[in-house]
Amino acid sequence: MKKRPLLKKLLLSLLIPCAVLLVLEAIALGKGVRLFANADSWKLFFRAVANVTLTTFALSINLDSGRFDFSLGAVSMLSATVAGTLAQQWGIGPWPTLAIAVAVAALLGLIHGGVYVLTRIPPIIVSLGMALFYEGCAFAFTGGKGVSLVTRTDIIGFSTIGNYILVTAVAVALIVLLFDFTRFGANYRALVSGQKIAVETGIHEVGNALGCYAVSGALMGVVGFISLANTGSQQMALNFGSIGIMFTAFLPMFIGGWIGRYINKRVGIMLGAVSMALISLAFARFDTASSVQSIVSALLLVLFLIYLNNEFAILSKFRGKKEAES
Amino acid sequence: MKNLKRFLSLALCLMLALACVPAMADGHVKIGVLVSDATSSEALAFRAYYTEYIAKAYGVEFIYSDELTDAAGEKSAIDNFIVNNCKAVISFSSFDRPSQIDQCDAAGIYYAVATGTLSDEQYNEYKDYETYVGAIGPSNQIEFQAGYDMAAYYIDQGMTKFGMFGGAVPYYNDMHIYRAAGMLAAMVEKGGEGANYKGADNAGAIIGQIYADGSIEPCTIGSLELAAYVGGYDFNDAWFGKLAQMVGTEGIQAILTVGSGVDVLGGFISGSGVKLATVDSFTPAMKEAMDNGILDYMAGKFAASIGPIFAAMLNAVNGQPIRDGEGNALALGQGYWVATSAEQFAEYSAVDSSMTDPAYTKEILDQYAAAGVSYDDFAEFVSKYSFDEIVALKK
Amino acid sequence: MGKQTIRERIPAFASILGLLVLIAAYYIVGAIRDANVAYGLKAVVNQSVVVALVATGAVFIYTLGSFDISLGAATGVSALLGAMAYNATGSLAVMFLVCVGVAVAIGFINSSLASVFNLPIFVTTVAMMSVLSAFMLILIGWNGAGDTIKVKARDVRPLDNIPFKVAILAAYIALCWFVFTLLPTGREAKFIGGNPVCARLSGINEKKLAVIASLISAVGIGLGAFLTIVYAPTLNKDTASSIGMDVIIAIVFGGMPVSGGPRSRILSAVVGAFSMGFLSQIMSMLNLGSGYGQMIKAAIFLLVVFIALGSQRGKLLTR
Amino acid sequence: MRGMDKSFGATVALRQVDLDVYPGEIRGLIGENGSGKSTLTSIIAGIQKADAGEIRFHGQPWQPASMIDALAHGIGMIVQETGTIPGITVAENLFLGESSRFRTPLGLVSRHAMEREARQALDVIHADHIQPGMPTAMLDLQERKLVEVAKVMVKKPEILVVDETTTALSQKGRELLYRLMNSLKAEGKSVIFISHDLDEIKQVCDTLTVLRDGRIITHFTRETYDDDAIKTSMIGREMQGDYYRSDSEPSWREDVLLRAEHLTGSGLRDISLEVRAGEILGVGGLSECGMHTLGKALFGSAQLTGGTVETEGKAFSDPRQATKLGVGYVSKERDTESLCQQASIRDNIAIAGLKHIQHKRLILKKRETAYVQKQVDALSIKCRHMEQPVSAMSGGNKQKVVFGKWLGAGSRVLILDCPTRGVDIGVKQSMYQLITQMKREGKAILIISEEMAELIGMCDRLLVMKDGVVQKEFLRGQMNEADIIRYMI
Repeated sequence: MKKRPLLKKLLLSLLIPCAVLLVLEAIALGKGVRLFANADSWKLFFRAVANVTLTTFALSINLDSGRFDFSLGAVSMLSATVAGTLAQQWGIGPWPTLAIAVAVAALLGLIHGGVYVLTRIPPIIVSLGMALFYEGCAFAFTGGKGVSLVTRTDIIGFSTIGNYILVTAVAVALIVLLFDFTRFGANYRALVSGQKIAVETGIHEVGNALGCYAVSGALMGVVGFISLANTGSQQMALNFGSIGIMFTAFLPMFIGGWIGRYINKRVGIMLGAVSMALISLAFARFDTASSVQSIVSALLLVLFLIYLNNEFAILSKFRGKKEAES
Repeated sequence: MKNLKRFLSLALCLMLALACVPAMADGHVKIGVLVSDATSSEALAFRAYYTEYIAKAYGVEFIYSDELTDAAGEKSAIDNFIVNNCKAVISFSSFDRPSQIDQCDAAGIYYAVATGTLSDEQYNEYKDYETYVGAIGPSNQIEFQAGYDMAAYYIDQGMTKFGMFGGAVPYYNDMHIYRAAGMLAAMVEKGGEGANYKGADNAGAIIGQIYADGSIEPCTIGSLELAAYVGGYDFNDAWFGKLAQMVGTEGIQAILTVGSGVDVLGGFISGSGVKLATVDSFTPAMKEAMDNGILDYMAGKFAASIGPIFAAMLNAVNGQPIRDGEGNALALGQGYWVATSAEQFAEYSAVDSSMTDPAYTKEILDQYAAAGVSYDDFAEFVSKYSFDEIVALKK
Repeated sequence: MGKQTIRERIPAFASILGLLVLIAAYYIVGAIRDANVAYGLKAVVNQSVVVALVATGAVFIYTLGSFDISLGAATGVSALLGAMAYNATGSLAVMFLVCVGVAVAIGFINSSLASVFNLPIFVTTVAMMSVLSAFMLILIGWNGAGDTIKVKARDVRPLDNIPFKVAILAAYIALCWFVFTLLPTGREAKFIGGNPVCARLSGINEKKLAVIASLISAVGIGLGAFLTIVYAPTLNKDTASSIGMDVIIAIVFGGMPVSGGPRSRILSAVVGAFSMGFLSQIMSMLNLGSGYGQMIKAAIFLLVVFIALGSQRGKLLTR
Repeated sequence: MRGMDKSFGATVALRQVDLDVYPGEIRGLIGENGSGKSTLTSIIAGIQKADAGEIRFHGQPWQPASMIDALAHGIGMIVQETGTIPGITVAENLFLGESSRFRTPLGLVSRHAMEREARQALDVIHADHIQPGMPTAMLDLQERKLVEVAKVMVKKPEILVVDETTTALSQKGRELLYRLMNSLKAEGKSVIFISHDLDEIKQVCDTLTVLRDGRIITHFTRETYDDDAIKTSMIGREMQGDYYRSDSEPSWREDVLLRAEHLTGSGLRDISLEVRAGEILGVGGLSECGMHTLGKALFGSAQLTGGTVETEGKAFSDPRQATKLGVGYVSKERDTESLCQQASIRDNIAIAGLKHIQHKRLILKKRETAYVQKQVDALSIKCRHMEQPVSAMSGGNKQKVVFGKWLGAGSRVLILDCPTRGVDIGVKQSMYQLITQMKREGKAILIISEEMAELIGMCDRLLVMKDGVVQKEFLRGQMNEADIIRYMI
């Protein structure tokens, strides 16, 4: 890593979100639509930032350790289901409900981690099994009805820009603290790139893995609650209907990895999420059909990956040209 | 030989699990149920009526399919019913009805459609199949009418600016397209002189236009305005954003939905003052939404509306099928209960949610699940589906 | 030089034993529930054959240590275009060729994207999956006949019989087995899955193999698409959508490591697909609710994998 | 240490081992691969646990829970493989597993305090140029090894275990390590030193313990050191024949089999060379001089900006073409680059020679078995059957499998990067004989090695590299260690 001046680092990290914003604003101008037209647009933007940031954290925590997790969506669904049902029965407000969702989701993550640690089945397969299992649980728990809290104005009232910012900020802060400034985090980072050495040195891998699953689960609990509070309802899904949410996290994860070269990787993920949120907002503002959305998102993912995996070649060509010119 | 031991233990586990399976080989009638929706409140209400009321009352067993997503799934599910020695299949799934009928006919088991109807062409082909019991449910015309009524209800109140949620319209779903077309047709009809939707000014043209576009475009229809439209079930940030935007549209008065209105829009409607109308069922969640003013208008199929088709099926299984004078199978329409006030809703849902005294009880059904019931008697029975008629019937 | 002991060979048969246990359970549940078990066997073949075809081809991709989640969507697109081609020409041969051709084209795009630009195959296929699913909807729109694309059932009915399907499956498995065992391709693929660096330094052309693997797997997808039409000639936007996940589960059920490498086997896919077929028959006979049914299915899945993978408990957690 | 037993599955690694280490002693441990040296020391250092037996340390029973635990109580080990983690900083590696020491009152880990202490630790071993805040991945292998040394030394261990660490170190690094070991000795502390290099071990150690097949065979003291006796006790029989080549004149045939011109990039600067049939060309230098990259470059697998490689007039630029043209490459990283660990001996040997096995394009099991069997026999690879996965084999046997892969494929040019790294003496000798044999058969052989004796003993010609440039060429008979080292540094 070359030492770069702080300002340059900052500019490079903001490059992607700013570029996305500029391009989208240009398109908006062309279409005669304003990207941030009203409070609803801002709300959509910050909700998307919160959702995507947390989901990407949840995915990357385990993926960085080579543990693929298909169960994220199922965890979010089941925790929101349990928390929502209890909120309905006990009449509790949004914050206690959020706390329950997080606690339940952390527990679900822990169980997932426990099954993995006990059976030693490859994590990707465990996660498939757990995704099915949790979908089944949520269905059985509500008899398939899901949760409807549309009349609970207090819980729906949680969906404000302020709360979204608060939740995102707290989550980013906690995650940065946990993974960069604690013993758990130090051990985690050691395990990520040097599993064998770390274990031989005496780092407790099983404990760390369980911790990761619990944290990842807890994040999905927040995501589940945000979506519950947003629509006031939680729909059920069966037969892997819940795994789609994972795919939204790939692009921000790669963008986060790229930005992470210049600043803290976890902040990078958040900036990646900001870029994605802008795109989501644009889709909504431009009233883009969902098949077009899928294709555009997929193309962006592929294009970014092409750049990432051929950066050396692309940059050296670019530089070579420059040198030739000068 | 650790692996072998593990296998033995797995085998043992399976055996133990099987020991828990109640031996249900007492020769009762098994009926397979095809469902393409296992989670909507309507589907769950139907399922509860069959498995918790009818199954106990008549000593039959219902075997439900998984949530089907395509014709191949339907075929596999019917195969599974045949394996289970089901005597009959009741279908809530419509990816490929002709093939379902053919498959059941080949296996010699009875088949009935519980929601929707066959097209005329299909009916003509299958009406004289011995195993085809028939269809009872809202036809496309009734779906169209449900949409029409919903829109007309608000236009007649003087409202002019609407939003619309099209559900499965982008997936070319007939039921949702007809409902949406009904709404547009009401706007065209009541929008004053020369009102049209993208040039279409009659039912057929509107339906054709929606099929051609796979979508609906916001536009002015005469003096009325369709200010916003959202379709699909993407459940992603952009989609939720579009829904929120629609509710936030300046001056919008009512949002007409072809279904799932409360589930997808309830959170945004809350406190906005916009009226929400939907097609759903009489569940506690909907009742609460109605009580709290989130839901303003609901057309719903009552859970027991699938009682008559069961009665007809039972007759067929017992060797006394209901056929018309020419020996043709049933083809009967059945519409919705519409609630526009909390009181009305409370009344409906009290009857509808009861598992001891549902709209169609065993006593009522028994009158028609019997030998010698004529096609006309049965048709008259089914046609009296409105709430008041059923309450009268119960007395 | 000695021979392998029986103990050393057991892992290779664990999944077959798993299949046998499931078959036994099937007969027992069938007896208790008074089911038509003979018909059930036919149903298992009918329901498993498409997954078995696609999964057998996918073994090549998995052997390389990569992962394709767009298989279901690729099958769906192939089937839709195949059906449209039939409706345009009325020829089953054209339908067959279009199914296979479209699948091969998709496989070619997938693999060349991945190999020309050095992309990780998994993420490429994630992107491909969304594109293909969106494309299916667009095709249905183009076709303009409501929410389905239909081939007349009576036109394909002559082909809708077990001997024909089993013959196609057997022929394809034989082809895959041939390529996998008797040609260098299989050895090289296993080697890449085991250690890509070493494979490259042993003169193996990874990119060529990635393309070959995609193409062979594409043939399986094409055949799967063809049989999908034959089995249920009414296609919609979700046709074959579950196949992507079913294939992963089948391959794992069949005792193959998801990470590929030297322990990959062609027959894993068939064994796994049929295991799933029997399991789903058992579940349907037990007639549990959707929620509980799925929970038990998940538990059995994990249990079977746990047993089939044997006791490879290292000091480190598996990745 | 009394009655130590340890087995891995069916393999018995240690049987009834008794060993005493005294204060102020540098104890050498020597033995063939798989003799149990690493197992023994890893038990002492807390990496694994013994099945039976007892260790006493200062008279107390010694049962460390982990490496950190052992280190905290006075026994530290520098492991054979890389012992640092690339993805974290130097400071984090130094205090791996002990970050809680730097906890602030808020429960967070203070990076500042950690880096400050890391600085001190690095200063102790005079590694001034390494910054504690740097990501470890930015360091080269030698610097990483030094970080490990610092990690252990900062704890001031009573017993230091050094497991074949010196192979990764340059001369300068080695001297630094020797200095540290001697200062420990002077303080009355002990060192257990493992190495394959007999010369090194003789120079460094006061006493020497020989292990074979998990048993202690004998002990030597400095006074009784005798090469032949040590070698004999290690391999359990008399060494027969020559260790290196017997002739002392350079020789080769006329035809050039490998020619490289102006190779540039990835640290190489305009290197040209040719290897003739029947020639053994050596390339020596410090580990970072670019010679390992050169090996890869000659096989077409390095990222170059310029230059060409050709064999018998046919140019190639990637390993695939190279293999096709009969060039073979044995990597320095045997386990990660030369073998597929989970695959069987059969698969590993057959993979490069599939086209020789093919009969009418088909690979028939019978022909494959014969092909593999031929190599197994020719190289006397020790195994129960050829389906055995190579991961369970010893280093020397694994290397034979790699050789078998290329010999079977009929390679005429062999690029051998550290071919005897981590290989024990018995196997080493047979490999040298094999290489000599290949020379006689007219193959062109390029040996890249960090072991001077091996290069001098085997090569017809020797190129000495430094900073990516060939500094000097020596011919067989003119090579002497002092001269060579002068050009290396």
